[in-house]
Amino acid sequence: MTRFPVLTVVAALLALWYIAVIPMNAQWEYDQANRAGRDLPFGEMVANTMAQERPVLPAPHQVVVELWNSTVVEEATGRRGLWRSGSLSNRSLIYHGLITLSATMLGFVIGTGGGILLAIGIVYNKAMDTSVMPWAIASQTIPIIALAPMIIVVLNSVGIAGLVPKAIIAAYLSFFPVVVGMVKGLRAPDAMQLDLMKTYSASGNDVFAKLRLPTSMPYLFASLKVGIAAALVGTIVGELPVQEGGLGVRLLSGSYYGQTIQIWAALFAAAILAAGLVGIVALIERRVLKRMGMAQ
Amino acid sequence: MSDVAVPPVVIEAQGLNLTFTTNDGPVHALKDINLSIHKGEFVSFIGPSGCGKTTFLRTIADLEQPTGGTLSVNGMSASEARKARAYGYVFQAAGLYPWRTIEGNVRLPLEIMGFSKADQAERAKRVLELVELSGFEKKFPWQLSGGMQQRASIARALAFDADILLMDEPFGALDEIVRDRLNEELLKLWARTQKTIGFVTHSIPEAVYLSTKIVVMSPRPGRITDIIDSPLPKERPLEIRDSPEFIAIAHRVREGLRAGYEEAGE
Amino acid sequence: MSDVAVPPVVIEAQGLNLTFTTNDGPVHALKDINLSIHKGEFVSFIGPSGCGKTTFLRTIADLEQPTGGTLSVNGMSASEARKARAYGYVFQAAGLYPWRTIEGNVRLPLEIMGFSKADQAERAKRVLELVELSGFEKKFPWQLSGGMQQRASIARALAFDADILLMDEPFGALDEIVRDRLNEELLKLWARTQKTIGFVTHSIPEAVYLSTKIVVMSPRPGRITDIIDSPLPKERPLEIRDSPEFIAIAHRVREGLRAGYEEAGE
Amino acid sequence: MLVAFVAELPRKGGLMGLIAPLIFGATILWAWECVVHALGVPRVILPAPSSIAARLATSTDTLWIDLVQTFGRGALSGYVIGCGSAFVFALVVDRYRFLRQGLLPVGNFLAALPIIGTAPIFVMWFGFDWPSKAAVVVAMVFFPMLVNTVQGLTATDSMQRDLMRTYSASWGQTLLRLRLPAAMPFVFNGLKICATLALIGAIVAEFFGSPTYGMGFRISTEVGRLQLDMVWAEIAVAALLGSAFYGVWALLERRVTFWHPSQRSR
Amino acid sequence: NDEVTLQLKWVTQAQFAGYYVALENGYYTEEGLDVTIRPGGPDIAPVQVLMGGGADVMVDWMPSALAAREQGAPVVNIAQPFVRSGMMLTCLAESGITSPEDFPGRTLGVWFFGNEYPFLSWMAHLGIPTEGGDDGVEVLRQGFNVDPLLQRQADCVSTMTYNEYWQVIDAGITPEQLVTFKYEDQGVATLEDGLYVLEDNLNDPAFVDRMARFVRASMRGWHWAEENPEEAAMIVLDNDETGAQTESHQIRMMGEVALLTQGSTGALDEEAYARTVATLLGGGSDPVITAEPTGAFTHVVTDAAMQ
Ligand SMILES: Nc1ncnc2c1ncn2[C@@H]1O[C@H](COP(=O)(O)OP(=O)(O)OP(=O)(O)O)[C@@H](O)[C@H]1O
Ligand SMILES: Nc1ncnc2c1ncn2[C@@H]1O[C@H](COP(=O)(O)OP(=O)(O)OP(=O)(O)O)[C@@H](O)[C@H]1O
Ligand SMILES: Cc1ncc(C[n+]2csc(CCO)c2C)c(N)n1
Ligand SMILES: [Mg+2]
Ligand SMILES: [Mg+2]
Repeated sequence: MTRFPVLTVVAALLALWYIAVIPMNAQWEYDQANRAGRDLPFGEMVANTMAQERPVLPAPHQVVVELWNSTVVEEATGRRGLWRSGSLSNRSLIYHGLITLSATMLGFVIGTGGGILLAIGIVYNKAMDTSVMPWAIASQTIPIIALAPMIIVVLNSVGIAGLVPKAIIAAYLSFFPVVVGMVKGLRAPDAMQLDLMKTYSASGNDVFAKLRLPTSMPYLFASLKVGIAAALVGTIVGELPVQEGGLGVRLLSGSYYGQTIQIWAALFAAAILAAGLVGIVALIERRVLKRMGMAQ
Repeated sequence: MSDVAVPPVVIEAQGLNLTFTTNDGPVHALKDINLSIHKGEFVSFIGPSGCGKTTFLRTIADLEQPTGGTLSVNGMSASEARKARAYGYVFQAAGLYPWRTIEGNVRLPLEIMGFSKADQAERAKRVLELVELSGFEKKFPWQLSGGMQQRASIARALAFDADILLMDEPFGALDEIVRDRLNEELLKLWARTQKTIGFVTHSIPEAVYLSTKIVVMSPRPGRITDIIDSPLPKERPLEIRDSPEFIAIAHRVREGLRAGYEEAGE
Repeated sequence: MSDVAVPPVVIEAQGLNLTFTTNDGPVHALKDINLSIHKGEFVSFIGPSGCGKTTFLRTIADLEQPTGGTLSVNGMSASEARKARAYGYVFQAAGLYPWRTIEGNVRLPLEIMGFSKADQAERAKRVLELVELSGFEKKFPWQLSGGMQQRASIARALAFDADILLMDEPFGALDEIVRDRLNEELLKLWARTQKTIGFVTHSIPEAVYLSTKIVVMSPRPGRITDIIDSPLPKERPLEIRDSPEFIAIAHRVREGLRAGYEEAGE
Repeated sequence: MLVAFVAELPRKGGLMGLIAPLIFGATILWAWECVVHALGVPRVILPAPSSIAARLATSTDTLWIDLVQTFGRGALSGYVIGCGSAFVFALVVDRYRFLRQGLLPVGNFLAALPIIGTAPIFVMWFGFDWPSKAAVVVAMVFFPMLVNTVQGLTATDSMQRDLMRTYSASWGQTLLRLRLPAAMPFVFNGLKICATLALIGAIVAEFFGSPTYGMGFRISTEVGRLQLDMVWAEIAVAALLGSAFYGVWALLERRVTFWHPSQRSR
Repeated sequence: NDEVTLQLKWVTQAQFAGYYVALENGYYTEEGLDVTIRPGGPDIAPVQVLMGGGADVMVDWMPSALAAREQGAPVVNIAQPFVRSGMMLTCLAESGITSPEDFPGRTLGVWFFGNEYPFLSWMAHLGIPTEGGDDGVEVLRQGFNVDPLLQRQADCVSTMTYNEYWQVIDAGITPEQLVTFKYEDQGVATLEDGLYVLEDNLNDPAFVDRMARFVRASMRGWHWAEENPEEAAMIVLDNDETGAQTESHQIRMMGEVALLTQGSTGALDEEAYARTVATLLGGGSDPVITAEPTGAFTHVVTDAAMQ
């Protein structure tokens, strides 16, 4: 037990979840029994709450089954699955996950690049330092989900459609942590480290490449981890209004049709994707920092 | 002191003043400093905490701007001398870049100054040998003890053969035994290369053992209270510390220090 | 040495061993330490960096757990002694809490130990006077120089009158003059209060000047190479440092240190 | 972890620090106005700042009703509940190592969950009025706050903790006198991040069902009615409100964590 | 080939089957058109897309189109494939509601985003305030599903005959347990799903010609879809990028939609238009439109299409 804290906690959460399923879904069962004019024994009620088609709270195994069905099973046996049609099925979360992933990556790259450039501007330019940062913060207080449809309409009208509008929203959310982290990182060298460069009368480029950039690496990676998760959120927000596939669409279309299980499956798919992306960044971080001698 | 042909003046400060403006009002860190340092001299700065030793060294290296008086280095301004890469500076703490190996750290100034790859490797090897760090080239700073790090930072300052070596309490963090050994090494190096060295220390024996000139400073405002030209010979075995001349100089330094304290009224 | 009625043993280590397990394998920080410290003794620990001085002090204070041997303090285990609040500990760095004023920092242990408000104020005032920090009560740590911070941390350890005072290089950051003065103060305090003091230092003169017993240690593995009982009288003016006894003890300590080094083969 | 370092209002110096961003903002608004007029952008696509301002002035009643609903009821209550429970939970998690090891990775996983996806679920669970909005806000702010607080509670260095150990201070005393003060910079970081998230969360939740008022309701309804100036007026209010809410915490932070190096002038 | 972009009002579903059929069956190509169909979605305002130049023609409901026109977005109806309204209010029988007189004091779910106009007009006709209170109704902004009814957060919710109603049924509630009020039956029906373009474009004969071909092919698509509901539903499914629609639901939807389009030539019925306008104008103190619109529809396109 105590050897595997994470497993124990997960098991406890699952147990809680299962227990919560019963009261959350019970009302519906009693209503139905009422409407049918019959009694509902407790045992049957409990069993039923675990197997509703449109539960208020689906049981964990229902979500797992849905995840399995809408990935492996759909691709293997679906009419448009990989097996029969040779291409990924638009009913599978793999297909939608890939759409989301590609927009996320594009947005992440744009956001990170922009964030780094902005950070360099802030660190090297006094005017930018004093004027840009409050606006960067203010920008994050704008409810982007409210703007997303308009951004998409406007971009569509100038002929930009598909991946790019979503990626732009993703970039909008991911640039901020990168700016904050990089500004901190580029300012991380202490006075002595900077003075050392001065005694060498090193050029600005040397100071940047040999001092500021290396010191900013741990900060950069920490922000990349936040940034990539934010990019995923941005992509999903961007996908909600454009019904062209992606996990965001699955979230919402599940909601249109009251298919709670589908919402939960899409939600978990998104969380798994997020955790995977953050994990990959963490892996790269460990490698890079190790090579730089900054980890252990 | 030196009998024939006085070597040329390398560092010349006249009426040097430096006042920091802080929230709590101005701090007069250097007041009316007059000092000439000749080529090949080994000058120690000693004085209580906050008397301006570091500030003076930093001013020479153009890391601080004096607010009054003149300072010339090799006949130029400190800033020009810095741009001509005249200084090797060893900071109070080792200050190695943690993402570079020991060798990478020693190569840093060489890369910046545009030495060839081969030259870099050759010089790094030579100075690391000098500070007895051969075999640790590929280690990262945190894999070394504090004393080894400090030696690496000395190697870094030596690598590009600046004429003027400025060292701010380089041995402060070391224990007595290691310190003695590094003191001997430093003296040998100095004798061999004829560099001009400015050296800050808290330790009276260290100052006396190493220097041809000892500058005693006193705080609030930071100023020079005594300049002692050492009569000790260039060759200095460790045992010289028991000689009466040594003890006499040490005594004079201690008296100078104490006077500074009493005057400042702390 | 002491002729009549040997005071009781306060700290007793027998066959003490401590091994740290690290990624690179075990580090044998303390090996077979046997030592008795009597009530009212002033014991200095000296030895090269990494020889286990800090570790030993921390073990006494129950901040590290020995992996072998026995350690008793006042006849109890170290842990019981800690819970009985037997220790005042001064760390190598000042370690003041930056969100408390100097007075607040000194009051910290008093609050924890449940002293009354009036008692707290009175004690804080007294110990701050002792370390010459009157007038700085309301300042925050970062507004003081390193030396002042160190003194505040000493005041903090003195405030609650623990029987045993453990000090890990408390004067490392100070210059010689201030150090001399604090050494004198510490001796006076010790003479007045009859506390038992464990004191880590890098400085041979300091160790000899302060102690009734000097423990010389040597690294890899950390062990005791020499225990020197000092014949110096309890009254020690600063000039005692020029006396032949003093120089003789210093010599013995230095030889002990050097032997440790050579043996460790560095 | 991740979110910990986000959000650092620049330490602005006096008036200049306020004027520069204002000029910057004014420039952007001016450019926007020019573009809209020069290109003849249809009003239903992008209104000019002037017409947004006019709408702001004439629709204060509606804007106020929406603000009370979304910020006052949804965002604030969610913020208080979310941050408050996360803080308490952090204390519990911190108390038990097992929970810390088990819950934090799970927490990090859940924090990566795109919370907007939970909005339709919460609306289904908690109904249309503000409780479902508060629930979304709780879900959004809980993990950033938890992670920051837990990290903050471990932000003490080992020496500070050892000091408490030598006093044999209880868990509560250590928490109150050491770990909470030390955690404050992290706690405020969390509070600041959550301040920007709270309003956004409440607005997002209104997109999935709401009464017929509220900022999110207004925004999405007025887009359908092509009243884009009203939409932008709401967005402007949201941005101002969000920034002000953030600013309040930043100010408080400056007062509470005055001692932290990042809060002292740099 | 001439390019045409069509912006739908909502996501890909059988509600728009005619256009997808025309696309898949090559009717558009036969007319020399290269048609792109853009699905809509929540918070996508078709008028905005049209104004921004993102589409040439859109599907919209007449109330929101007329409201937009009054707002200065000059959209014009060029064809009207839907001749009947599919809108209704669906209530749980157990709530005790049997007629509109029972509404006061109840909570009703309504779609907003420009779709609230028919409801508001209806309530205005009934003289029921929509700000809550004892003699008014409590209005919820309902999301895109019927959960509020199933969770009993609302007594009634808005449904379309072809979509949401069946979601209620699928959720396990029988038709007997429901009471429905069709806008058609209440005499407040407004025209839904018409085709709209920007007024300026109609001055261009080439554009009118393009639209004529587009409407002709679309109506061909609609007629085919009415006759082959199952195949039409499959075509819709094939065009659904999201993969969220199910076969059975779309086939059923196609059947219901066919009831609404049946008999349409594509030309706007001026009587129905007048009725819609009257309904919208008669909104009491806060009518949807304040003045009789002029030039809000044209027959030029359908005339050209039907030659
Ligand atoms: N950047 C600065 N801004 C303001 N005051 C400064 C600054 N640097 C140094 N000072 C002040 O100038 C005085 C001299 O400082 P300096 O560092 O030169 O002393 P020092 O002799 O090197 O002391 P130490 O032996 O402690 O290193 C001190 O009072 C110090 O507080
Ligand atoms: N927590 C720890 N984990 C692993 N090794 C440790 C730990 N603490 C100390 N050591 C090792 O134990 C040995 C003794 O360390 P200690 O700090 O006691 O030395 P010291 O004599 O106080 O040295 P210094 O004079 O540098 O303070 C060293 O080799 C050190 O690297
Ligand atoms: C944002 C938004 N909300 C509601 C509707 C109303 N609506 C009109 S058609 C339709 C689909 C019917 O199956 C629905 C829900 C909309 N168009 N857009
Ligand atoms: Mg200094
Ligand atoms: Mg130590």
